[in-house]
Amino acid sequence: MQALDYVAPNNVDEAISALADGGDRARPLSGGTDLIAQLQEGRLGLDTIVDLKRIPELMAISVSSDSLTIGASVSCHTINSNQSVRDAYPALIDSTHLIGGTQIQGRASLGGNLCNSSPAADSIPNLIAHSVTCHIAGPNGRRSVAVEDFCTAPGRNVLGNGEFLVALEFPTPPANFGAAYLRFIPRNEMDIAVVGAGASVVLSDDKNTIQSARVSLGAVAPTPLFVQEAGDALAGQPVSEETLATAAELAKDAARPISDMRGTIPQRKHLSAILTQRALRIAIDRARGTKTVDELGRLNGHG
Amino acid sequence: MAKKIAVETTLNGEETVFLCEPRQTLLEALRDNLGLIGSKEGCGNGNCGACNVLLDGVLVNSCLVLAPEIEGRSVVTIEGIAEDGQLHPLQQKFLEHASLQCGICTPGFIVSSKALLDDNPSPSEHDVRLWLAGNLCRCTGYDKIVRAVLDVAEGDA
Amino acid sequence: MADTKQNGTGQPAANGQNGYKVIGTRPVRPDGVDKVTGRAVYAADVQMTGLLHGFVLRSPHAHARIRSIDTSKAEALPGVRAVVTADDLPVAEDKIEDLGEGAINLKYLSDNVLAQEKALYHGHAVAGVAAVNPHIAREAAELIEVDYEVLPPVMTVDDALAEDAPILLDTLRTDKMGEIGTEPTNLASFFRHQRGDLDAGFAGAHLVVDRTFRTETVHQGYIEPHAATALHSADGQITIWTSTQGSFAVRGQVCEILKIPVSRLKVVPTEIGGGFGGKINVYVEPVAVVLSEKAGHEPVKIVMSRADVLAATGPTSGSNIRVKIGVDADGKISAALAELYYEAGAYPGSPVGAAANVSLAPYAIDNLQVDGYDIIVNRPRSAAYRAPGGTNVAFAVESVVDELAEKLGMDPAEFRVLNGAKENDRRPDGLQYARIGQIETVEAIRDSEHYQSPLEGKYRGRGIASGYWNNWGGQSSATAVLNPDGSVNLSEASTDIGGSRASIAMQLAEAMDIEYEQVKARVVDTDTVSYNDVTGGSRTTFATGLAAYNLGQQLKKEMKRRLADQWDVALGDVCYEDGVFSAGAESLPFIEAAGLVQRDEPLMASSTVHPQDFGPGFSTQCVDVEVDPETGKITILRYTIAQDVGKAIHPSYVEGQMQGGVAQGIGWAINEEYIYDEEGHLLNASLLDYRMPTALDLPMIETIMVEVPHPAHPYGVRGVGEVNIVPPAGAVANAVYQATGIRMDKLPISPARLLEAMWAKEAESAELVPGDD
Amino acid sequence: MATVWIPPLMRSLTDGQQIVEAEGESVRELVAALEKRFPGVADRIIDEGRIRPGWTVAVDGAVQNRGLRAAVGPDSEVHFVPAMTGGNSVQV
Repeated sequence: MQALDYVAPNNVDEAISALADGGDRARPLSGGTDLIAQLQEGRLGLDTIVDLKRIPELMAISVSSDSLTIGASVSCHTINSNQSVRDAYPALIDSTHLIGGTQIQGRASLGGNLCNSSPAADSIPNLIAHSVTCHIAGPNGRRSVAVEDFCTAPGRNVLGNGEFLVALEFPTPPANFGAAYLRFIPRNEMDIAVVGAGASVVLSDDKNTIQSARVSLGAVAPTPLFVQEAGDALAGQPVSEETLATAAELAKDAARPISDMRGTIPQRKHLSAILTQRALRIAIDRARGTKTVDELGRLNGHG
Repeated sequence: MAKKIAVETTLNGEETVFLCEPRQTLLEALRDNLGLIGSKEGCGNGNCGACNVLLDGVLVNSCLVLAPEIEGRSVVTIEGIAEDGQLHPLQQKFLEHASLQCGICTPGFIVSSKALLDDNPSPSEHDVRLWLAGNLCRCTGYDKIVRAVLDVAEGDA
Repeated sequence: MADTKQNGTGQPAANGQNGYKVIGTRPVRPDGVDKVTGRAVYAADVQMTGLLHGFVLRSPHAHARIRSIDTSKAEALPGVRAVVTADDLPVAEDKIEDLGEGAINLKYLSDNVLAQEKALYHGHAVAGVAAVNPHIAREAAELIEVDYEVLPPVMTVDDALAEDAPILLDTLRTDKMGEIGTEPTNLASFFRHQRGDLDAGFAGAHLVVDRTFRTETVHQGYIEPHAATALHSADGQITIWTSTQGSFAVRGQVCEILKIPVSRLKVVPTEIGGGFGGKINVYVEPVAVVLSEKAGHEPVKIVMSRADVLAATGPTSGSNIRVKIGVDADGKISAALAELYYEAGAYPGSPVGAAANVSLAPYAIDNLQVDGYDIIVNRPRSAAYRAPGGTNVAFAVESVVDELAEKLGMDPAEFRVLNGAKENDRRPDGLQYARIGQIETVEAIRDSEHYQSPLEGKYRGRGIASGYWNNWGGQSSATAVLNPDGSVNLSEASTDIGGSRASIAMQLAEAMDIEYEQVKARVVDTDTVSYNDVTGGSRTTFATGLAAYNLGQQLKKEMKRRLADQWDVALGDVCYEDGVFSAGAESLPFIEAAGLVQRDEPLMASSTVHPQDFGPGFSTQCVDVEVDPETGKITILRYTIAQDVGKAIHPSYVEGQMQGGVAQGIGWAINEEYIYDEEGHLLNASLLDYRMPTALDLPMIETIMVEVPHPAHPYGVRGVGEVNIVPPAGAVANAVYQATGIRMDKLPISPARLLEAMWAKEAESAELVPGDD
Repeated sequence: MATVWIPPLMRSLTDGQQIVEAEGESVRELVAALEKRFPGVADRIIDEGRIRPGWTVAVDGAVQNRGLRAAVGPDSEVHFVPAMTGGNSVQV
């Protein structure tokens, strides 16, 4: 690994100035599960690592009546251990339980997963399904971005020079809301998604009609893909396998994957439909309050 | 050569100060700077679990932690699992069940299993397999490892 | 009569069986506590004063001529102490030597350690650096300028044998069992086993199945990367501390590469974190030695990264295999043909010879032909991997056997019983079997609760497969020192990868009728005992165990002689029974006798063995799978292995070998493979994308130890380490067929491949049934 | 007379015979006897005074460590086959 300076600011302002001092050879560090691995491989030309985990705002989970805010550096383990998050956002736990193994979850954060901006990131389709807002700080002050607009290319995102992610805000789910994230991997753990699918629905009070829906895919485009047309097609439709199949086909059409060592174009197109449909089923079951643990387990290979 | 910095930490229950370069991982610092060779490097990028340690009680890959990050924190390694000169029940059961063949992955498995039982004292077989999925073993097929962990869990219950 | 027993709870048993006191029990291994507390010293754990850290620069190209190497910038970097290239190694002869682990061309051996004229695979070592810390060593390596002329890569059997194929090794000529070809080629050797009348056998067959198969390159996947520390002392003495399956194999190779006498080199084996055949060849050891010398006789440690381990060590061959088998109307095999094309990697030496013997070994066949081709390609030089070559060919043969049984309407187990090889039948190379247990392993599976229980559910299937491994004897040396307190220090040189110190000590304890705890077994260096072959070939518990048995006999005999002298009785009057020596009125427990017999003179024994009558191993396995029809993913629901283990010395470690081999075989079957791009770059050199099974990918693996004692070992030991990996891929493929109706002819049966095969089958049936769209 | 199984690739030297009988109390004597009847055989089996590297001789089902010096009985069956060891087999 190349020689580095390490700084651990105690608040957002200190972090802003540390990053400003380091310029484009400084990089923020959260869980480090991507960053340190890349440093080990010698892939990054960096001089300074700015560890954000001493900043209380980035390490906090706070719940208000409108939203849940998770600091960008909060580890998956911390999220998984938070009972109120588990209860209110079961779909979020789908992702935080899937990122790496247990020991990766001890460090990896949603903010890091997002800022690494891999097209295959396991949290991002889920964040899109949850309509998350990204709160960013930087030398020019603070700003917010919808999560579906955050990533711009593989490994690239909207963060400008000296900017970093502070927190992710999840709007409080409306009544009859359900969401789910599924991915397909060859093993049952410790893999990069061949395809990932996040879905959320809001059902009518009788829980037989889909009022609105959001569908998002991972690993089928240069960035995690918000498939708005799939959600739009579901809005106002009755809950039925046919409806879901239509959305699944739209997701498949939207997918524009490449063939690489982890998957082929036909396989990824096909899985886009399969996983969308399966994720929607679970989201609907959750919205209806039906148990889905068994199916979830099987689909995620935890069965 | 890069400048070294001093890090104060609690290592296996002892207040410890050591010097490291900021680019050193916790794994490298443990092994080369502190002489604790029990944490092993199998992959260097978080995919095998042989270097697992507890950081403030949470299971992490020490190859994916920079040494300066542990300033003011507590680290428990395989060397800190046995207490008062007695093998931890997991260590004892790994021996009795022949849960190790070459033994290189064993420290990581024992640290991970301890974290599991701290979190969930009575896991199912599935719970054990899921929790340990980040620890690779190439010798045993995991059968005897899972049995040892379940045996300890049952013993605690 | 076979003694069959099921795996119990894994609880330590109180007593052995069949009249044994120690054999058959499950004691804790001598190195156990160090390994569960983190104290055990593996290769990368070696520390010493003044230690320098090495790094090896590797070729970014699969096939390239090295025009020049400029190391000046690296040498100028502060903290760098030495830089070496192939020019720092003595010129190696283009000559074949038998180094005890197989015949080897010395030039190839040397060139693989540091590339001379050509880099022959992505990851081929081209230079080494020693510096004051590993970070600087790596930075320096990046400053080395290598001028490559990039050549087209040759990646597969088909590439290599194509008419206008680029030639990897200019001097290579095909060796057809001593008949040497005249033209440059990538076909290193060809051989054939043949007996009976193949044409007649096929002509008279009621049914013939003829299929071709492809398997991809896989790695042994030991969790400990290769590492070595070398000290080239100012007095010329050299010591290497390394993780190896054979310290003497390292000594032999390093001495040949560096052209030094064995008296100058001591190899100290550290604890070893897995090998599976991959830690026999040397890689970084000679580089560390020359770096140490050049750095002013300071010790140099080189630890390979995981990426380097995958890119430059180990793998076993990918292969193209054709299998054709004919049967008569009763289901008896009338003729069989196997053609095996194995990719050796960059230098000759694939395991195709062993594969040929595995191929049809479980079956009694009169008319048979097996052809073997050893082919070089721009991949890492292949190394042994647990029953080398066996898994590839058993996948092919067992798939064809399953298809034959199905077409005959026979139960696949009954087919294997009907055709099973037994004593006096011949293996593929023509040698006659002594007492073997193939049919017993099939019967154990057939009669198992697993095989007898129904498997219900859509997309679920059950498959079985058999496998053979030759095993090995090899040479072993050991010494035993009797301590006055009745304990025995056993020194042996078989590095302990899976509890062999325990299983060898147990045989000494049994032979001497003392407690296991009285034997202190340790693995020693090459200066301490005589030559000892590798821990490999499933030989250690058999052959080194035999040496330990001999030590016990010698010590007992000498103790009797000295007691006769002490007691002034005839030697023939001294008895030893139940741990007590006696003669007439005299009687002395072993522990006290140990002191008495050494009053005048200490007592130790040494034993060297080279058994040539080693018993082969067979295994039959049964697996249930479920296939996700929408994703092609295979879930292993249940797995049972029956293996002829001869006699299980330490049953827990025998079960462990069986379970471990199955786990590796399952990985090979469903996910593991080397993935290259068009230019021959290895894309998946990490444990993220080289997908070995995790705990969540496997069920418990049920073991049935079939004990057909090997007649030529005092305790009936057969090697148990390898045959278990032979059947899994075939068994899984056969189960996938039951689940999906698809016979997969490629390994691994990855989700993407199986999904595509299911689509193809759907498309086919859509064509066959018009309108059914 | 011992029975010798001729490797298929050498049968051009033995007029296509798979199995021949030959006299000799050791493998070396046996090869010498074969060489008299089938010139060229010895060259294929022996290299620098020993069994060709990568190959081995088996007598009565057992691979012989002593190679050319191995004893052969009057009813022995002798095979020349690729060697298999703990490592890979044919490393020529």
